[in-house]
Parts: sequence; C-alpha cells; structure tokens
Amino acid sequence: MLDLKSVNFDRVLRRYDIQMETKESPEELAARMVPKDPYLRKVVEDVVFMRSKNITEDVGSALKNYSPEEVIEHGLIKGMDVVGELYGRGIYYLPHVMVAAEVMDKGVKLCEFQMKGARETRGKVVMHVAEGDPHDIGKNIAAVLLKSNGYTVVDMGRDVSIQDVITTVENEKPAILTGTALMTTTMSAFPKISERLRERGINIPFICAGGAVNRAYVESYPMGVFAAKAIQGPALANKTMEGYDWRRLRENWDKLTAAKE
Amino acid sequence: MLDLKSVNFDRVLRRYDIQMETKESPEELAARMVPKDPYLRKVVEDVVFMRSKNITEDVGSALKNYSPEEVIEHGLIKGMDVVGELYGRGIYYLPHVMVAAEVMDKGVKLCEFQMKGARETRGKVVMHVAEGDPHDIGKNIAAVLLKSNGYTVVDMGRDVSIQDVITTVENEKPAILTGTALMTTTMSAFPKISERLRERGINIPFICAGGAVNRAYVESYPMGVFAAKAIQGPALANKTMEGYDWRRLRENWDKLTAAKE
Amino acid sequence: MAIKRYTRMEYGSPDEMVFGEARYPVSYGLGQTVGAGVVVPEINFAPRPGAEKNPESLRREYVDYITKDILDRAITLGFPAVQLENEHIFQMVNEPQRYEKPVVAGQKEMMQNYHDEYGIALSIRHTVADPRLAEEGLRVGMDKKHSYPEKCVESIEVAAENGADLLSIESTGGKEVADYAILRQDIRGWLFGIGYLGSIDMAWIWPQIVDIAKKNKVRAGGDTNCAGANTSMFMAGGYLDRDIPRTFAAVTRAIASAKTLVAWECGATGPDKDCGYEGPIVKAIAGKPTAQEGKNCQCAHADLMGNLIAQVCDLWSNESVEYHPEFGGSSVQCWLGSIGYEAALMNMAKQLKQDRLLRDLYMATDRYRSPEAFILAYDNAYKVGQAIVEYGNDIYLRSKAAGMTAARLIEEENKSGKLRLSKHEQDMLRKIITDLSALPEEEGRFQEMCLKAYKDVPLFNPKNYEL
Amino acid sequence: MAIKRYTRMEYGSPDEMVFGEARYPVSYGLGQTVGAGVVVPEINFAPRPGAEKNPESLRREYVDYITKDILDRAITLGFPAVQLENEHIFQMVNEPQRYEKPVVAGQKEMMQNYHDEYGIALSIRHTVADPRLAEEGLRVGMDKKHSYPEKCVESIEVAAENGADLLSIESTGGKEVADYAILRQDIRGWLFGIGYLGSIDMAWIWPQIVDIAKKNKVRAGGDTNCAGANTSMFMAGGYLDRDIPRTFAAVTRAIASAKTLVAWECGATGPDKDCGYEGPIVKAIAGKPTAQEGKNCQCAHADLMGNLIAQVCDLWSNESVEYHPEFGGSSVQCWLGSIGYEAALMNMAKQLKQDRLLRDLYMATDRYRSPEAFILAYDNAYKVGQAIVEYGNDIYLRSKAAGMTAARLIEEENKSGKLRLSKHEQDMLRKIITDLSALPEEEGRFQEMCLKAYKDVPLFNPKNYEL
Ligand code: B12
Ligand code: B12
Ligand code: SF4
Ligand code: SF4
Ligand SMILES: [Zn+2]
Ligand SMILES: [Zn+2]
Ligand SMILES: [Zn+2]
Repeated sequence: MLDLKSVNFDRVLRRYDIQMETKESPEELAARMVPKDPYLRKVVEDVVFMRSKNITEDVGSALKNYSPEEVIEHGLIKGMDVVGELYGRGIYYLPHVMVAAEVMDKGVKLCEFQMKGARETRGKVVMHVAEGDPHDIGKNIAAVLLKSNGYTVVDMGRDVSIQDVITTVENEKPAILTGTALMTTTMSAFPKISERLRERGINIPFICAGGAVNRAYVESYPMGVFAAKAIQGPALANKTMEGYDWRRLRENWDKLTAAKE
Repeated sequence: MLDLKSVNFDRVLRRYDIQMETKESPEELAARMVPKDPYLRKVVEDVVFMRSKNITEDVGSALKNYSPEEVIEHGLIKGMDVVGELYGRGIYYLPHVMVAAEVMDKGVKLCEFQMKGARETRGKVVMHVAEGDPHDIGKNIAAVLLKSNGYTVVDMGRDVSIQDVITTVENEKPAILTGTALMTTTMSAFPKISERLRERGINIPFICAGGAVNRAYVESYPMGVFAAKAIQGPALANKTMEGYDWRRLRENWDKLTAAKE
Repeated sequence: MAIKRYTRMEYGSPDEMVFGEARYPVSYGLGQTVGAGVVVPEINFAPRPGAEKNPESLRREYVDYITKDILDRAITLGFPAVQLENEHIFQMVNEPQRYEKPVVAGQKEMMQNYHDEYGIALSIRHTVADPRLAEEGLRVGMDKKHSYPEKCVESIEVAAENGADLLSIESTGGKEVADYAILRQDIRGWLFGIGYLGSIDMAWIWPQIVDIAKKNKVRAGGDTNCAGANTSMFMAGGYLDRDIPRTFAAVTRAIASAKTLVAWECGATGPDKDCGYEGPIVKAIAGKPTAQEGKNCQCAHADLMGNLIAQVCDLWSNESVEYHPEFGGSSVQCWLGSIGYEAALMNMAKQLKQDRLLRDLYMATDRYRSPEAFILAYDNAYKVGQAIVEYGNDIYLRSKAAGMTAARLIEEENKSGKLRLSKHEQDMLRKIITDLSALPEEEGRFQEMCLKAYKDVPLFNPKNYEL
Repeated sequence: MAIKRYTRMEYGSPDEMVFGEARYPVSYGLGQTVGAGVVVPEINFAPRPGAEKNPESLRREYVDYITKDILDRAITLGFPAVQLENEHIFQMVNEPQRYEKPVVAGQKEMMQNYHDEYGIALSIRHTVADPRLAEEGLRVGMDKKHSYPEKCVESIEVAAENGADLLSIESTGGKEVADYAILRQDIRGWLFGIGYLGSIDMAWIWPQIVDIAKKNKVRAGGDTNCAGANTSMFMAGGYLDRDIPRTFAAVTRAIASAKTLVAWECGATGPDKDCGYEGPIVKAIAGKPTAQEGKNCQCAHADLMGNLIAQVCDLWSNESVEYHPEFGGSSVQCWLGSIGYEAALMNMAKQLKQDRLLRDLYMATDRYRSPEAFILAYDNAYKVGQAIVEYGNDIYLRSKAAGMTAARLIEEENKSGKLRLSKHEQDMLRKIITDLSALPEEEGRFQEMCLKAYKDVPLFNPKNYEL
C-alpha cells in the first residue's frame, strides 16, 4: 500500500462536520428554555436528557403540585419542544428525538392515569405507506413525532392498498390522512386516493411525503400537502387543528415549514 | 510517458465503427437502383457521385430525349433517393447529402429553364429557429433537404420573434411551418406560436425539431408534429401534400419516420 | 442444499485484492466474464412514473426505450462489455406472468441482437423484489393475505426461465428489528435483526435461488444489506446531516457483511449486488467478484466513499437512475457514459500493471472521509473479514466480531491517526463498544436475551425465523 | 490594448504538463486559486424550462434552488473548493438590468454566506451569451434592429459589476462561414471562418472584456470554440454516427485552438472555458489554467475522450445539466458529486506524487478511441502548439499549421501505429491534406482567395471583420 504519511488531506477533503461542531451544549440550551419551577424543570430535563429511569418519580412529584394537564403541557411537551430545538440546530440527532419521545410518552401515561376522563387528543391522523412500497422508516419516524405531539395515530403500516386507505378513512374519520412513497412507481396511488376521497365528499389535508414525491407532484392533486421531513408533521397538523384547510396549508407552506428543515 | 506497447487495447475499447464498415460500396448500391436508360442513368450518377462538373452536360443530353419534368423526376430526384438510401445505411455521410443536393439543384435549374411555366413547387414551407436561439445548423440541413425534394422554402433564419413568425405565415400562406429549438429556455415559443395561429384560424402542420424538444413536448400543443432528424422532413412534408393534417401525421408518426432514423 | 460456512480467508493478504480480478471469476450471459482481468460497467435504471400502467407500457419502457438506449450508447462509445441490472418493481413480483415475463424476455432478445451484430459482451442481472411483510409471515404458507413468500420465489423462477443471466435479491429478513433498533441507536438490537435474524432468513431463501439458477443454467449472484446497512448509511448522510452518527453506520456495515456472505455460503457464485458497500469485506473472505458503486452512482446516493469503494470492484455501477431526457441523451445513457469510462480507466491501469496503484489512489482519497469509508478501505475490510472467518460457523459470534473489529479500528485510528470524529460520533462509538462487550459469549444465550428484549417490537414474530 | 502573440511555448516539454498545475495560476473569488496544486470541480447548470417566465422566477431558480443545492452538497461531501459556472440565457443578455443583475448578485450573496460560515473556497464564472447575428452585423452600430453587439458588452459589464469572479464568452465570430463549410467538408472554408475571421472577431471583443474585468477587479477567463469545433465534434459523434467523419472534426479542433488562444493574447488570464476541448493545446502554449470536461459531463455531451481530456485540466467540469430531481438529490447535486470526487482523486494523486502517472492512465485510455482524442493527447497537443507558435504572429499561417500538423499526426499513426480509421475517415484525411497543401503561403492572398470564394455564403458580410 502507498505510504500516506506525506499527504496533506486538506487539499483533498474538508471535514466541515467537525469544523462546525456546535459550541453550545444541550445543557446550556436547555438551561435557557426550561421553566424556573423546580418540579416542572425536572420533568423537562428528564425528557431532554432522556432519563427514562427518573421520569416516573419526577412526574409523580410534579403531580403533587400541578394538575395532570399542566404537567403535560408545561413539563412533558415543553421538554419535547426543547428536543425539537436541539434537533433543529444539529445538536441532537434523530435517535435522541425518538428516545425522548418515548420518555415523554411514559410520563403522559402517568398523567392520564390521574386525569378525570381520557386525555384529550389533539386530533386523529391515519398514516400509511403506498401500495407496493416497503419503505416505512420515514413514516415510522413521523408517527412517533405526531404521537409525542399529542395526536392519536392510526398506523396502517406499509404496502397498503388504496381501498384499505379509503375504508379506514371512512371508518376512523381522521382530521388528517398521510401517505409515504419512496418509489416513483408507487406514488401514483396518491392522486387516486385523492380522487376517491373526493368522490365520497371527504375533504381533509392529505399529507404526502417520501423520497419519491416533491412539492410540485403533491400539489398537483386536490388535498395533497407536501412534507419534506418528519419534523414538519406536527407543525402541519397543528395548523390543521387551528382550522387551516389544505389550500391554506399549501399557501402558507414555506412559512410553516421554514424553521423545520 | 508510460510505455503503451504492452497494452491490449481490446480490453479497454472496441472500434465498432471499423468492425461494421459496410461491405457494399456506393457504386454497388447505386448500380442496383439507377434506371437502365443511359441518359437518365448519367444524371442519376452525377447526383449520387456529386459530379458537379458533369451535370450541366448530362442534363443537357437527357433533355434532348426527355421532357424537363421527366429529367427532374426520373433523373435528379431519383438520384437524391439513392443518396438518401446511402445515408440511411451509413455508407454516405451528411456532407455527401448536402453536396449531392447542390448538384441536383443545379440540374433542376437547367430543366426549369426549358419548362413552359415555372416548375411547380411541391409546396411552400416557412422555417425558423426560435427567438433567442442561435442554433441553426440543424434547420439549415433540413432546409437543404426540403429544397432538394422540391419544396419552396422561406427561411426566416434564427432568433426569430413570435410576431415575425405569425406575420410571415399570414403573408406567405405556407403548407407547413417549421420551428427549431436547441434550448429548453427558447422552446416555450412553440406553444405560443401554436396558440396565435389558432386564434387566427390557421391550421397547418407545425413541424418542431431541435435537441431541446422531444415528441411528447411537441405533441402537447395543437399542430405540433415532431421531427428527430432533418431527413424526416421530406417524408412528413410529402404526406402533408397528400392531404394528411397534423393529427394524422402524429398518428402515423412511427411509420412515417421509421426508415429515416 | 448444505451451507458451507467460510472459516478461512481466500486471500492471503489485503494487497492481493484489486479491482477487476477475483479468485473465482464467473462467466455467464452473452460472452461475459467477470473478475478475470477487466472491470465491467453495470447500468441500472428505473422506469418513468406511469410506465407501470399496464404490462405493455412497462415492457416498452424497459425494452424499447431503456435497453435500446443503453445498447446504442455502449456501441457509440466503444465499450467492450456492459451488464444491465433490472431491479424489479412490485407489479412484476405481484403478477410475474403478466408484468415480469415480457420485460425479461424482451430485454434478452434485444441484447442477443446487439451481441450478434457487434460482438459486444452483454449480460443482465435481474434483482427481484422482496415484498414479504414480517407481520404477515416470511415463510411459505404464512402470508395468507398476499402469499408474498410464494410470489417472491415464483418471480425468481420467471426471471431465470426467460432470460436473466444473474439473479439477485435484496432480502429483507430481520429488518423489522433493525428498523426499530436504528432509531434508538441500539447496536444489540441491530445485531440481532441483521446479523442473526437476517442471516437465518437468507439461509432459507438463498438455497432456493441457487437451485433455480442451476436448473436454468444461469448464475445466482448475491444479496446486499440495503434494508439495513444502507439505511444506516443514508440516514447518517454527509456533513450536513444529523440523523444518526456515522460511527453507528460504520459498525452496522461491518455486521451486515456477515449476513451478505450467507448468499455465497449457500452456493451463489457472485458477482454480488452493487448496493452492498460491504462488498470489499465479503470479497476478501470469499474471493468471489463484487459489484460496487460510488462516485458514478450519485444519481442515486451521495455516499462518503465515492472513489474508495472502487478499489476492489469487478463491476462498476451507477446504482439506479430514473429514465428521462438530458442534454447528452437519456439519463441511462449519460450515467452509462460515466461508469463505462471509469471502467475503461481501471482496465487501462490493469493493462499497464498500475492497477494496484490506482486502487490505492481510490482508497486514499476517501480513507478519512468517514468512519464507514475507513473500515471499508481494503486493508481494514480484510481485518473485518478475518474476524468473521475466525467465528465462521457461528452467525451470532461472527457478526459480533465483525462489529467489534470495526469499532476498535475506528477507535484506534481516531486516537492516534487521521480519522477525525465529532464528539457525538465518539460518544456513540464508546457506547457501541460497551454494548457489544456486554453481550454473551454464546449464541443460545444471545437468542434468549434478544427474544425477550425485543418481543414487543412491532411486526417482529419469531416464527418467521423458526424460533 | 495591445495583443501579445505567443511565439514560444511556455512549457519546455509535454511531460511538464499535468492536471492541477499551470505555469500561471490565477486567484479570484472567495479564496479560490486555480492551477496551483489542486484541481477544482466546476459545476454548470441550466434552469428548468419555464423558469425564464419572469425575472423573479429566474432568480429563484438560479439562486434559491440551484446555487443552494450546489453549496449544500459541496459541504455535505466535504469538497474544499467549488467553482460554479452560469451560462447566461438570452433573456439575460437582452435585458441585463431586469434579468441578469438579480441572478448574479443573488448567487454571489449566497456564496459569500457559505464561504463565511464554512470557509469553503468558492467562485463563479459567468459566461455571457453572444447573441450577435452575422447578418445584422457583429460590431457596435451595425445591428440596427437588436443592438446585439452593444447588449453583449453591456451584459458583460453587468456581470462584472454584480458578482462575477470570472468572465467568459463563447464568441461566435466566423461561424456563419464555418457552418457553411462543415456541411460541405470544406476545410479551407472552415479555416477561413474560424481560424481567420473568428480570430479577428476575438481580437475585437476580448480587449473589451479584459478592460471590464480589470475595472471591476475580476478575472477574464477565456473563450471556447463551441460554435465551430464542438459542432464538428458533436456531428462526428460516436461509432454509430455518420454525419461527418471524425478526421475532419479532429483537424477543426486543432485549427480552433489557434482562435481560442486569442483571448489569452488579449490579456485574459484563464482559466479558459470547459467546453474548449482544445484546452490542452492552448495550455501547452500559454501555461494558463484550463477547464476541461469529459467522462463526468455525459449529462451534456458523449465525447470520445472521457478520461483523456482530464490529463492536464485545472478545473473539472460537468459542462451543463438541466435542474431536475433525481433519486440522489437534484441533478446539479448528482453531477457535482461526480466531478468533485474525480477532482479529489486527482488531488490525492498530486499529494502522493503520482499525478503524472494518473495523467498517463487517463490519456492512454482514450488515445486511440478517435482521431480527435489522439491529437489532444498531451504529447500531440504539444506538437500542435509548437506549430502554432512557430507562426505565432500570423493568424492565418498558424491556423493552417495547426490543422496540417494534426492531419499529419493522424496520418502517420494510422499508417504505422494503433489509430484505426474507417475508409471514409481516411479519404477525408487525404482530402484535407491536399486542400491545406494547396493554400497560399501568405495571409493577403488567402484573404483575397476566400473573400472571393465565399462571397455568396449566406449571412457572410466582410464588414463584420473590417475587411
Ligand atoms: C432502505 C431502502 C430500502 C429498504 C427499505 C427498508 C425500510 N424499512 O424502509 C428495502 C431493502 C426493503 C428496499 C427495497 C427496495 N427498494 Co429501496 N431504498 C432504500 C433506501 C436505500 C433508503 C430509504 C430510506 O429509508 N430513507 C430514509 C428515510 C428516513 O427517508 P424517508 O422515508 O423519505 O422519510 C423522510 C421524509 O420523506 C419524511 N416522511 C416520510 N414519511 C412521512 C410522513 C409524514 C406524515 C411526514 C410529515 C413526513 C414523512 O420524513 C423522513 C425524514 O425526516 C433508498 C435510497 C434513497 N436514496 O432514498 C432506496 C430506494 C427508495 N429503493 C429503491 C428500490 C428500487 C427498491 C426495490 C424496488 C429494489 C428491488 N428491486 O428489490 C425494493 C422494493 C421491493 C418492492 N417491494 O417493491 C429505489 C426506488 C426507485 C424508484 N423507482 O423510485 C430507491 C430510491 C433507491 C435507488 N436509488 O434506486 N429499499
Ligand atoms: C454548436 C452549439 C452552439 C453554437 C451554435 C452554432 C450554430 N450555428 O448553430 C453556439 C456557440 C452559437 C452556441 C451558443 C450557445 N449555446 Co449551444 N450548443 C451547441 C451544441 C454544441 C451543438 C448543437 C448542434 O449544432 N447540433 C447539431 C445539429 C445538427 O443538431 P440539431 O440542430 O438538433 O438538428 C438536428 C435535428 O434536431 C433535426 N432538425 C433541426 N431542425 C429541424 C427542422 C426540421 C424541419 C426538421 C425536419 C428537422 C430538424 O435535424 C438535425 C439532425 O438531422 C449543443 C450541444 C448539444 N449537445 O446539442 C449546445 C447547446 C444546444 N447549447 C447550449 C447553450 C447553453 C448555449 C449558450 C446559451 C451558451 C452561452 N451562455 O453562451 C449559447 C447561446 C447564446 C444565446 N444566444 O442565447 C445548451 C442548451 C441548454 C439548454 N438550456 O437547453 C446545449 C444543449 C449545450 C449543453 N449541453 O448545455 N451553441
Ligand atoms: S442500495 Fe439502492 S439499489 Fe441497492 S438495494 Fe438499496 S435501494 Fe436498491
Ligand atoms: S460545448 Fe457545451 S457548454 Fe460549451 S459552449 Fe458549447 S454548448 Fe456551451
Ligand atoms: Zn443498486
Ligand atoms: Zn437527470
Ligand atoms: Zn461548458
């Protein structure tokens, strides 16, 4: 093998990732964002630092001082906000988000246990991957993020036939339908689904994502709203719950997704 | 420099062009295609073998035995047929075709001189290259071939504005309009031209060609008929003169252009 | 058919390996020989959206447009040999007689014509789709809804009977667990999914493929761990991406090689599939030819080892490109030009006996671009191979050894060499080493531990693996 | 500004030439230096059809989409330096203030941001369009209808004032005669059009470009003979094409180099434009950096020297690709990956002092693929250069000498070497040699002869050249 000792690697490649390592640590950023109250603070930190072991105890303590709704809102969900910010800034990686979401989930379950009725869902989302398409990782990530943002997710899995999608939407009456397609030979299911929904008078945002589709394609059929990244899911869903229909989501798309890219 | 003596170039590249050199010579092929009659034969051969110096004399002799129309039809045009065949088989190169066309042209002029009225044109063709597009070689080739096939060509040149095209078509009333575009940023003139022609009730085949366009694009607007190669021009024009409209040219496109690719 | 595990290396040293040469060259197709002194370009493609509308439109797309364009361009540029790869779309596995057969037969007929007319060496790899769904069952008789295991095998048969020269699949066994694990950066779970379950699944499907190939006198090529290691690689991405750390991706690649090897242990002859970046490792072990892709497959992937990965390839691929027009011709023609010229360069280097030098240039260019590139550099790939054959008979231990060896190589170079890692990549590497060190010494205990730990993983069903 | 003709070679021997090094390196842009030890990838692109609809949509296409994608991918893959090239569309030359300015300024602003944030070396070449029409008049005041000569110069100014680092143009002087001649395979006419008229036209436009560059403290790069030699090359095509013989194309390339050189004689510094395959010849003469393109510009051209042409490049280009999505990202990202990795390979070879060897591998791969490749092999390119400088002060005699030298080199190698020619190519070569031999020894007589012979060529007007 050639001797590489003399090589000045700088002339061949530059490690921008190392060069750009963020100076701010998760701890510093969290410190700026967490609430002052010591009980809620602990809950937030458990989520942010993924302390699965502490969460039961800390949520328990918080519940002695606050209502379950308050613990969820200002503790658990706040924690996920911080996580989202850390991910957005490139300090956290995706797995952090996934594990934090699980910690939060655990906390939410405890709170719900103490609530009068069931915790109110922010809305129902039916998710699927197009027929013939086995690529479901992106959809799975999106599902976790939607759940951790308070949505009820009906996950139909991958390789789902058009008919099954329609039936499920009719039965479940979700606020949002999502579709994922990584293959250009499967994405053609989406306009067909849109067509059939329209025939049945259903008019909900149909969030479509996955490597095969782009914004222009998704906006070529009624109801289609494009998502480039899983992290954009909650933002789009939240606006839907605020009353935006798919047309308005499209019009405001750049703004809604800007921070989340 | 490295010493290349040891190299077995066969493992690196293969000269399919040399390997495939046609066994049949132009002479052999012409021999099979030319008419028996010695006078016409000479005219045909002058065209095929590009004998610019002989053509005046040989056409002169032929005119003593045949009518000018016959000399054109069975001598000069027949010659170009042979040339087309030689080009199609890869025996002749494009410049052969161009030079042969000039020889033929010279002969036609002589015949016309002896004809009662002007020689009848097979039809009038207006040609142009799209606005902003300087790429005119393909159009120039196509023009020569159309002329040598008996068409009157109004050549508007390159970088021609939409308005000029429309005005010229209105004034010249051609049987066919052609457009060439090598740039995807200039080809958008074609649908606009088609639109304006329609507004004015003009309905002629609009043959569009050039590296930028493809069949799908050209067939996306009314009147558009695609041409991939200059040599397809006469075939498409001939059918137009037989009464095919642009719809019928499109329907029969594969067949009409098959031999000419 | 018995599975013959590799327990020793087919190469005596890393330096014996070089592009365009394999210990066991393979001949097939129309005058094609791979691994015997030349690198052959392998061009892969995808139909335009909508081409799947009906069998005739799909056939036209694959045969009249794509195959014809490829063959014309190969002649135009004077390439002496070309391999095509057709990755099947799901319509072809769903209805093999209607969708698959006309395509496979049509392509071969056209290739035969060009071969006869020009003497160009030609072959085609058919990579059938693996549509099996873990939740419905991976084995015959389990999937009552779609019969996907049965359909998958049928589509392999249809390919072999109608014109395929080389059979491949990107089998997806174990992916349900690996998918779960990757999002949690759980290397144990990933090892269980790919190294263990995936290897078991391959030992089920590959003897069938080898039999079908034998029966039809064609070749069984190989598998790739797209479902696992490539997913890691794409998620780890480049210097702007932060989905998962690249150290994790590197270790999964090493583990994946222990799985990919199974196809060859079941009797497949190679060349394996381009998208298996683990190729240098399995070639080091088995000496069979490998297909690789890098700087000229940017149409499909932007990996961090564009040159390095050419170091020991026998086929050089563009991975895949959708058919569409470009200024220079159709997309398949443009990418064929790129891979064909790169193969020509390698072949000239061989003729001039400078192939080892060019190999080293390729390798050096990306050696420190990412941890994954680093462990795939042929010297390191060889070491990972050695770790695998040391435990060759035990699919668990060899996968673990592969992962551990890769992790240690990266750790060491990061400490004292030129491979720089971000803090998060270092953290992950330490965690991986800790996690792998904590694993049992024995397959049975590992299996037991994992069946318990992952029993609630969505879609995971031990019956798929006869566990 | 005086024109300083080259009458001696800047290199003492062909072997002194190698990629990534020029006698006269050039610095410009955001930390970019070309020709001083590294090869830099140069990525060129075209907007999607329809993007030219209005100035804002065009700006968005070029800046927000194309430039951003390029810069992101460069960072992602770790490329230390990238050059962009923007070939202007005619809307930009027609209305420079509305269409050109926002694009040029927007690209530069974004590049500055990336340069500041990541330290990546960046630069942009603006190649303005030459919309002049021979029939309307090539000089100021002649074209009463469109004022194209004036517009052309204005658009160069707008580029230089708003962010261009490097100015280029593909000037089209003499093309009306060359176009006529190529279809008749008339080498004398082609020599008159390109070697003579084209050189005269460049001596008019290039001093202006050099002045504008100086005033704005940017660089004047160079020209290319796209209008002539590339048209020959594309028409000659590959082994399935039969539009014109490749020997004719090869000789036109040599003649073209005598024209392309004029930009540098007028004070331009290089790097010249990628599409000038005559780069090896002019670099041999002048020692200025050259941009080249080959196996990784298949998106735009399928030439017969994909590797060879990299032999002495300083920038390595993809020539051009229309912006559109691919599986691996957008088209500009995919092709940037290819050229960037190739540049990385060359740079590693330089680091390891194996650059001359890699150069020779590139060259050997295509040396005998076509007569044009053969005369551009650096040793032969050097010989053509020598013929030019021998008559350096006479644009006619040097063009003729270039053509004759190329023709003789091909003839000789075909007789006793490895360059095979078809019968028709041989016939054409003999005719070229005969025709060139019959030309007068003196410029005045040549001019006189040609003005007479080509007076009826459509569009040709001697006033365009002050004749
Ligand atoms: C991994 C992989 C596989 C794995 C899938 C594993 C799995 N569990 O998903 C396996 C091996 C199964 C596979 C198989 C095949 N694959 Co595959 N595969 C890939 C690969 C390498 C990576 C895909 C991936 O996981 N990306 C990472 C995820 C996270 O991205 P994502 O899903 O897009 O999700 C992101 C966004 O889209 C968004 N998102 C997604 N869904 C949703 C939903 C909502 C609501 C929101 C808000 C956001 C959102 O969020 C995510 C990011 O934050 C790609 C290559 C590539 N360049 O993409 C090819 C690719 C998709 N595969 C391809 C092919 C051809 C195949 C096969 C057909 C090959 C074959 N012949 O066997 C088979 C399919 C067989 C069949 N059944 O038909 C082609 C598709 C070409 C085409 N025509 O379009 C690709 C593009 C590769 C290529 N370059 O050619 N593949
Ligand atoms: C030569 C050339 C030039 C020459 C043109 C010389 C001339 N007299 O035509 C010159 C130098 C002027 C030129 C300039 C430019 N060019 Co230019 N050029 C080319 C090149 C290399 C070859 C084109 C050619 O002559 N082909 C051969 C001819 C014979 O083909 P053809 O015209 O298509 O004709 C065939 C058929 O279409 C058909 N046909 C044509 N017309 C007709 C009509 C009828 C009736 C029929 C039946 C058939 C028919 O018959 C012919 C074959 O038989 C191409 C590269 C390429 N890959 O094509 C780029 C190319 C077309 N140019 C390109 C560009 C970008 C430019 C410039 C803008 C660059 C610049 N910034 O300066 C400028 C234009 C400036 C301006 N005014 O806007 C791009 C276009 C990209 C895009 N957006 O689409 C191309 C594709 C190069 C590339 N890969 O990027 N160019
Ligand atoms: S890497 Fe690309 S080609 Fe290979 S299996 Fe995965 S998706 Fe298919
Ligand atoms: S070669 Fe290509 S890029 Fe260069 S001038 Fe000609 S068309 Fe433009
Ligand atoms: Zn692949
Ligand atoms: Zn493309
Ligand atoms: Zn260019």
